[in-house]
Amino acid sequence: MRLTTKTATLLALVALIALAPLFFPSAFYYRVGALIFVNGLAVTGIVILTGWAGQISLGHAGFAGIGAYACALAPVHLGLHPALAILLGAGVSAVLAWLVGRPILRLKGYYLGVASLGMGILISMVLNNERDLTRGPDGIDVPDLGLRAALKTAGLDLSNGEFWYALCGIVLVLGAWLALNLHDSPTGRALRALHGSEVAARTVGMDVPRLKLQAFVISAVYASVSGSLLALQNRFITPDVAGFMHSVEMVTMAVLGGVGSVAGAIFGAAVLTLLPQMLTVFAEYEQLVLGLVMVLVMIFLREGVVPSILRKLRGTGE
Amino acid sequence: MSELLQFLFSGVTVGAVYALVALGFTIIYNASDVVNFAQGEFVMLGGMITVFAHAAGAPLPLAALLACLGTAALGVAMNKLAIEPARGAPVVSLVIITIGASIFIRGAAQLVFDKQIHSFPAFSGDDPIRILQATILPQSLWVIAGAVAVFTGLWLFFTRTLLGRAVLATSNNRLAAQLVGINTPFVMTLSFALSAGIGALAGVLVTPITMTSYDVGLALALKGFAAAMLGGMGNPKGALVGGLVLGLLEGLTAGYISSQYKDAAAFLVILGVLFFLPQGLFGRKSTDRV
Amino acid sequence: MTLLSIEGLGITFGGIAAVKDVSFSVRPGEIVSVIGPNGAGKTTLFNMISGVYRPGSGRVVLNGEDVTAMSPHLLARRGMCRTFQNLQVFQSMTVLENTIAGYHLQESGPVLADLLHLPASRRRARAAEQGARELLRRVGLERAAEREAGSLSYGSLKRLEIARAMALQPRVLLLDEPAAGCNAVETEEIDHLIAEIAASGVAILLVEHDMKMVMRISNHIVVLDHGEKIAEGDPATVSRNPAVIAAYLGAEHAAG
Amino acid sequence: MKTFLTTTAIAAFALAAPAMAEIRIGASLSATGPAAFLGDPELKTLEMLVEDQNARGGLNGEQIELIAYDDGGDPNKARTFATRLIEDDEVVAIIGGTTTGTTMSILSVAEDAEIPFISLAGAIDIISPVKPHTFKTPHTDRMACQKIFEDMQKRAIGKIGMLSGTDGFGASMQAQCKDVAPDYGIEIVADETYDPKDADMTAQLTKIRGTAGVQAILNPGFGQGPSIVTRNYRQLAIDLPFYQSHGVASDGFIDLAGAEAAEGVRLPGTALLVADLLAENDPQKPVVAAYKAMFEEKTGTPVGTFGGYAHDAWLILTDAIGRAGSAEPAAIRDAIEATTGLAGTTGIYNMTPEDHLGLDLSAFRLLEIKGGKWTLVE
Repeated sequence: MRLTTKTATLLALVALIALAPLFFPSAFYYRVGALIFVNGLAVTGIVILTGWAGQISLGHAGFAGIGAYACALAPVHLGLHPALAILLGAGVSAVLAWLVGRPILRLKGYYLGVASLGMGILISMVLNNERDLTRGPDGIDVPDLGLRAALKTAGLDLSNGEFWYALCGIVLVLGAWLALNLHDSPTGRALRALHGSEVAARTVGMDVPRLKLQAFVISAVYASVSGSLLALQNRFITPDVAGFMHSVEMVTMAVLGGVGSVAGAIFGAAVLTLLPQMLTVFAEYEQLVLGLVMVLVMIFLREGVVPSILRKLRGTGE
Repeated sequence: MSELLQFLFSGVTVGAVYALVALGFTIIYNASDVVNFAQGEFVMLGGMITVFAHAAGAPLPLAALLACLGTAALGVAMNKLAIEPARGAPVVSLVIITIGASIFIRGAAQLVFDKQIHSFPAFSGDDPIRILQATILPQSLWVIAGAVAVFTGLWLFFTRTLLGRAVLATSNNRLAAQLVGINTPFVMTLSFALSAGIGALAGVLVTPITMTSYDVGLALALKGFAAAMLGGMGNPKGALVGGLVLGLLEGLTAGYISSQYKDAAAFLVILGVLFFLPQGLFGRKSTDRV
Repeated sequence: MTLLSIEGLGITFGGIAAVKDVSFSVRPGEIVSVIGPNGAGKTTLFNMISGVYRPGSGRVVLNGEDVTAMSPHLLARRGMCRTFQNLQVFQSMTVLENTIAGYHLQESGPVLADLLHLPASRRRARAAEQGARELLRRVGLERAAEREAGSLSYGSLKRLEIARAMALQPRVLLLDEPAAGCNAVETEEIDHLIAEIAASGVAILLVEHDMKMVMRISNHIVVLDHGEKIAEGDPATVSRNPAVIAAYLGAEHAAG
Repeated sequence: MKTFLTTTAIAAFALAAPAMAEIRIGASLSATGPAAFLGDPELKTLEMLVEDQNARGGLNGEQIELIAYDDGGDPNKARTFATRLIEDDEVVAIIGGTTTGTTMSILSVAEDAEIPFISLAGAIDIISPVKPHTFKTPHTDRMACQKIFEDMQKRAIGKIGMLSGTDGFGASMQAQCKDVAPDYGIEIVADETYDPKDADMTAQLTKIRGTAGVQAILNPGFGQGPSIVTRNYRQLAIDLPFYQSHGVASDGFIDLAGAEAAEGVRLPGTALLVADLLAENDPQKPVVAAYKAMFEEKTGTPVGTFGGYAHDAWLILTDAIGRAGSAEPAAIRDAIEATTGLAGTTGIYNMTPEDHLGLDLSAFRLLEIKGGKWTLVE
């Protein structure tokens, strides 16, 4: 039963990613797909932190910023291959999350929210202000990953759009697989348990601060890799990637789709990535409609789109 | 010495702006445990409605009154149309609703008004008041007075009036509040009206200093939220002190250390305070009952 | 031989002593009940012993080690576990998962192994699941294993909490009103369960309002009133103690 | 309302029928978000000019279709819209990138697809080094610094304090000014910043005033920040010469700062602000007057430098398409590069393969606010 939830989610994801290009009206949709996957990856991290462990963060874009700027800076300053820069960014994010998480995860609810917000703002401020290193708010070029050229010499010639669609899709499936593994593992169970009742979790021997910290670090790595992929794909990055709005966007995607489930969160990422593209027909009314959609979804599907609909499909018999 | 005084004046001016925004958060939070991220839009509306009513010929005081009442009505509408239908939803869903509402209001404002930056004349002119070689604008005094007045009003409301206690009771336990006969839907409506009205008043008072445009809400909400959390969410005293502390920190850091990292200093202090006082400076202490 | 000893434990809230200088001890296989009128400080005492509150004075000694104010998860490692008066189940998890959570100390391992779904992680999880299913059978919840815990009846949740606590294979089990809110049949089931656990050598400390149950299963009773221990002894002795009778009567008068 | 309808109609039309015998021109502008102050007039200008051009029979006998997206100032969105414009809408040229960040995001997409791209952002990095398909209309911020420092040199000012916004515009100009200051024998002795949303800058100004030797203050920034700085300047009664940047070159700045506080402020601006003061034989006079009249009639708001950038981008593009006699991207690109002596609102453009901006310092006019009005310093 639980096994099928995991395999069903993964199979559906793989099928969607593999088959969707058959229906693309133009090459532009590869770009949209790749963005959905990048956002989906970050949001999967939010599911682990917020959906399962019950801890909110309003500063996770900071980690995306670290991942992104690692790819911009490490190849230039450290001579690192961009692929290794992704790992470096993830490592730096993990260490930072571990250091910052220890004191701030003692806080609860909104207090944790404001503390993580402060952390995110500090990171984006450094990216904005340390011009000599980051080139400031106007942004910085990111080197080419080089993988596409390598594939070409190996006989696989993909367009830029196709390449990033495929790569981000693969990474998302990998990220979802890891997260779904975690869900039914001892650690995942413990995270969900401490969300349910912290005091009970402690009495059955769970080291609550350590577990929260693990969730925080793991989700930071997800955000960081997502930031790296965005930077490498865009070949250019600005400190906006670490901004408050990006953090809020991550949480909104997760909650809208259903923060408790990986499938829901990825769906939320897809909706909020697609929506602005579809709403362009509304021109000046775009913001209005976007806000309206968010409010209506939360009123009528309050647990998020996917869990609410699943519950309705199963019926309320229980 | 005169420099220090000027930095303090600068800090108090900014701090009073933050305090006014922070105070707006307290009522809705107290009634529903929801931090209303659309609070900044209320502030924006206060300024923008006043600007456009004034431009349309209304005298400034009337325009300001219209702005406060109009925004309060909008707050009520927001509660009726967006918050009340979602009653019982998880708090995080409610917070997303307030974020959605703020995007909606901002989107509407850019259509109804425009995307330009606006201001209106200061209430008592622009001639600075000189104190020991430092200066402060009369409008800053208006903002400070406004913050203190709203604080006093809220403090009296929550401690001295039956209605204010009903608001607190509703937040503590909605069901119990209903059982003892508190009309909780009315309390929620009132909370939104008051919060929105206070937000709009903040907008009216600060616009001659900060100017306004359809998108000023977010930045103000962010600082106001931080100030409220620093002081302890839900406590008017916390909002006032939190706002002033935040402003003074920014002013003094800009003056003595680095203007580039003044916001960083403010957030570092918030992190430090929360490390020792996890509920903020004046927050209620909560213990898990098991 | 004493397994758990409480030595002069006390705590004050806002200047008022909620619990004052309480001492007693529990031996393996023994059922010790703490009784007293409402507000006597029983749950507060439990919260101090189980590390939820930090005591203002006194010591808690477990198996010869001073464990005063030790964090609950460390107490769990030392073999102490508890249930809660106002139910602390993991509502959105299934009944089975709730019970498996009790095996946390045995099943938890490196988080990386969990993420990668390594055989070691699966083996640990499978062992825990087998144990949990066995425990659910013992408490009679095996048929509800896949249901969301939030959908269970009150009595079932009480048993679920006990099953979860038993999963730790504790040496000391603290039960806070395990029969509260249960009907007669459920109470009797829980009654049997507790006796069975004690018979296996676990020391049990019990807070309970159901006097019949307390008198029936306890080896030793500690009576609290206004935070102080007013009597102690076997059920027969305690039930004849005039101070105890006065305390209960007084409480009933006050309540009536 | 009318603009909404036309945009909707155009956008809906674009979705329904993607291949029409029209010239399709794309735009990605920051009509909302932190740079809406710039992007909004830019979008309005383009919509107005397209309508006007089509009313006059279009270009080379073909109607023009403008497909404009609002990137909200988000570089990531801008890149997505650029991809959409090229892959989905199949435009022949792109105007836009209100900010340097969004421009740099669009730039690589346009270059890859070999679509001519005219940016409306300031940073010098956009066109230096030259990229084959990328052009821009605004002066670089470096030129603004040079224009200001030239004037300071004339007034024998050697030591200045800077107070810059931390947004892209302010930060970039801050860096450029620090870079070129030594060329003019100017030393920056105080260097402070403010956040664009800050409410009070007296602390920074007090610090600058207290720095020994400061002879003038320069404030690069846009939006409400410079207005607040100007008011604070008066509040503190600082009597040093005060320079603003071209970021505030619009009538709105004088209104917001107040004529009294803005008195004596100098800044490098374009001919647009002093349309009435231009000499009759000034080659920019007709184009400036025409745009000013048209924009103000259409929108009811005063023209600003930024709408002018969009106007000039449009002018360069349509001029190039006209000369090329073709709407093929490669032909358009070549024609843009061959632009000579084209008078826009910002200056006279002379593009070359080495210069994809085509303006020199003479295009900047040093303005001073006197009695609530823009005046020419020269």
